[in-house]
Amino acid sequence: MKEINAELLIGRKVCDANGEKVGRIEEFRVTNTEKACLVEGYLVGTSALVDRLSAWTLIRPIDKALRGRVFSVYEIPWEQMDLSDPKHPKLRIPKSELRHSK
Amino acid sequence: MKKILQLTLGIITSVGGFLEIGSVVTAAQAGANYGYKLLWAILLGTICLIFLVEMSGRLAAVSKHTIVDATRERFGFPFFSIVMLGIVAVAFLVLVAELGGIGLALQILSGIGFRWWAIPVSIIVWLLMWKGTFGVIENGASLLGLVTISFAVAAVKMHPDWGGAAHGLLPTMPGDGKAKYGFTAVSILGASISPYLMYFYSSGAIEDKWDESYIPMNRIIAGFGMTFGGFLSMAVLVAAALSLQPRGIDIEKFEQAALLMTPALTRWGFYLFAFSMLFACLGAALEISLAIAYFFAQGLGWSWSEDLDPSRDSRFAFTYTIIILLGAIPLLLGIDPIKVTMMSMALTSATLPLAIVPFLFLMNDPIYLGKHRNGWLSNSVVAIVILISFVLAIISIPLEIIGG
Amino acid sequence: MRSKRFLVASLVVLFACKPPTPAEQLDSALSWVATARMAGDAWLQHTTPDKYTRQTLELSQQTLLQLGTKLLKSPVPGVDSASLDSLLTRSRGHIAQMAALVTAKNSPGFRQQLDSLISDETLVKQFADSAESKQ
Amino acid sequence: MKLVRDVLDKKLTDREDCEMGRVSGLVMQVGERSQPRITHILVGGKTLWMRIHPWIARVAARLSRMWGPKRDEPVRIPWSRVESVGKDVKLDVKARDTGALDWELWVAKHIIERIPGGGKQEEE
Repeated sequence: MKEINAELLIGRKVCDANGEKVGRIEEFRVTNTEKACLVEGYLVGTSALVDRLSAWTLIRPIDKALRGRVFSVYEIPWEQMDLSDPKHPKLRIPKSELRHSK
Repeated sequence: MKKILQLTLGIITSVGGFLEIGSVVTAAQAGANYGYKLLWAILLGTICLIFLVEMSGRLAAVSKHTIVDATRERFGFPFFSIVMLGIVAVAFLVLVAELGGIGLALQILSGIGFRWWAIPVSIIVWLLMWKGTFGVIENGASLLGLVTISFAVAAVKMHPDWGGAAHGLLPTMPGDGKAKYGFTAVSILGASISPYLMYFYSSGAIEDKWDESYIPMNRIIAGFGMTFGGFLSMAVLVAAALSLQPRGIDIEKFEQAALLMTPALTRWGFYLFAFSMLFACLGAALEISLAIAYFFAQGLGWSWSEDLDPSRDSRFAFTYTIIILLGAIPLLLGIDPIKVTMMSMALTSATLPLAIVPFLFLMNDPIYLGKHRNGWLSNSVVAIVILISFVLAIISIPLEIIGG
Repeated sequence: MRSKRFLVASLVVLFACKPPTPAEQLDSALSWVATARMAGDAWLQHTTPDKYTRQTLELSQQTLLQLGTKLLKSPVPGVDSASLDSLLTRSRGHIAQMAALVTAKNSPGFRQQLDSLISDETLVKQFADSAESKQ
Repeated sequence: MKLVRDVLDKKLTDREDCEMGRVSGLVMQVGERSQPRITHILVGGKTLWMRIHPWIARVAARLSRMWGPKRDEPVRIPWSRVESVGKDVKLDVKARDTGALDWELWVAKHIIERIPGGGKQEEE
């Protein structure tokens, strides 16, 4: 078992299995059970950042104007993320297989 | 009943607390150099300040978080540390100018140089915070600040040309000396839209335990209080335009500004000016020291409140103690407070984006404000302020070089 | 990005302001002569305390001294710098006299010096106007 | 629940609603095949400065060793102590025992109480 500082992962670039850039880690989706706080997945991409700043009321008009081209987000389930080197998080699968959730 | 008392107190304190060395010196210089021409800058600054102060109060009343709390929680520590570096550095410069202002006021009254007043003034300001509660400091200092109404009396007594003044409310550009005109306008905006006022006001709302029912009152206090305050600044400008401009006197040193009200109120004019500056700068010095200490305490999660004994919030008390003692050092070295004032006003404009951009995000945050989020009017005003602040930030430094 | 711009901004400010042009120095000299006169008028009408008046007069005199030397080094175009300098020296003399008379509380003597300072002021004003028109 | 938006940098309050700082960092245990979990909340110490730049963290660590409570390791609070995550993060602990207030108490005892009128820390 390895211990890493979660807050240092924020903003780190994530590359997929064949080295293609996916985006930056902006948020962790977690579930808070009685015993522990389990990490479900990692949110990567600019719209995850907007979520974190809860700034959608400001950004939504811009997002509509650009018809959603700029603000994208990938939800990476915890199994697909390889955190052996916390400085360079990598995906275990190519980017194409990732579900592009909005 | 309690609310009405708080309402009147709120308006009085914002009137008394509005003027400080920055707004007086910049307004007086504008009047002495360009007559009524720069009244528009004070008007613009005051309108923006009304919205910013109202929003600061609303954020604190609804979310029980001050701007600093929310900035740290929303934007994370790295970004927050940049904002802290920029805002605290400039606020410290303004604090030095305020302590210098008190020293200069005492200098013209007693003849003893401001350098000798540096330590006693800092100790008095520190004692007020060490022993006083938030109510005593905020209300006491601002009630004393009401003496600044004498500027309005002086201005009216000199029978200003009201038409000319109204014309001055419209933005105009002078024929020559554009750089100095621009620099004075930037300094006036820097003096009125000062970030420490917002941080102090939002922390004050928490100290006074405001809640959502205070929102209408907050709007009235921000509106009336800042408007009267803005009028006082305009009165300073008009008084300078009537007394100094005809004589061709440009204000470079405090002694020149001291003669501002003498044509209108003779002997009274001199002493009223001295006491106005003394109390206005004292109120401002207290507000800035507290604002800086609040910034550190809220940002780093310490317990903070002026109503607690110093030992109950020791790091907060320790911070403002260090800040005030450091503030006295430049004055001991004899650095001219007027120079510090002008530089701090220009730098305030340069760092405005740091304070206002995050503020726009916070005021539209559904988690903090729910249905009390910004309407389109407040948002557009903040957007205008951000636009102005970026323009100021870019031109204020070169202007400082050419026009300063 | 933002912090770099802030560092650059503060470094730029630390390099003192651009030295003012000779014409501006002349305007500043006129402003200080006018300040001395206004302080004098105020003192005669017992508006301002003695200590303040003396300090303001001394401050005007020192500033005029600095401005005088600068104006000698970089003369104002279209203005005879020799006569300007002798005028400034004379008005500095009057101001110094006035400061001494304040401590001596000798109003009549003070009034005389003030009147000659007022005539100096009009001369300096003429110099400033002629420099203005030539710009 | 969203970890960064709802927990990181949030104010921490103990059983008696006394403030004890902010969440500076979060310890995540990552196993080869097991689901990662957040095990501890970090308060104070060099975690904050690590988030800006490791160099600043080294300087801060050296400074905090010179004076003060002479401890620059951050306080680790087990996640099981988290009672609720709302506007603030409420912990089921006593602030004083966790060590999060060491600096506060050190400054109070060594500096503030030495100055007249500083008042006394009651529970001392």
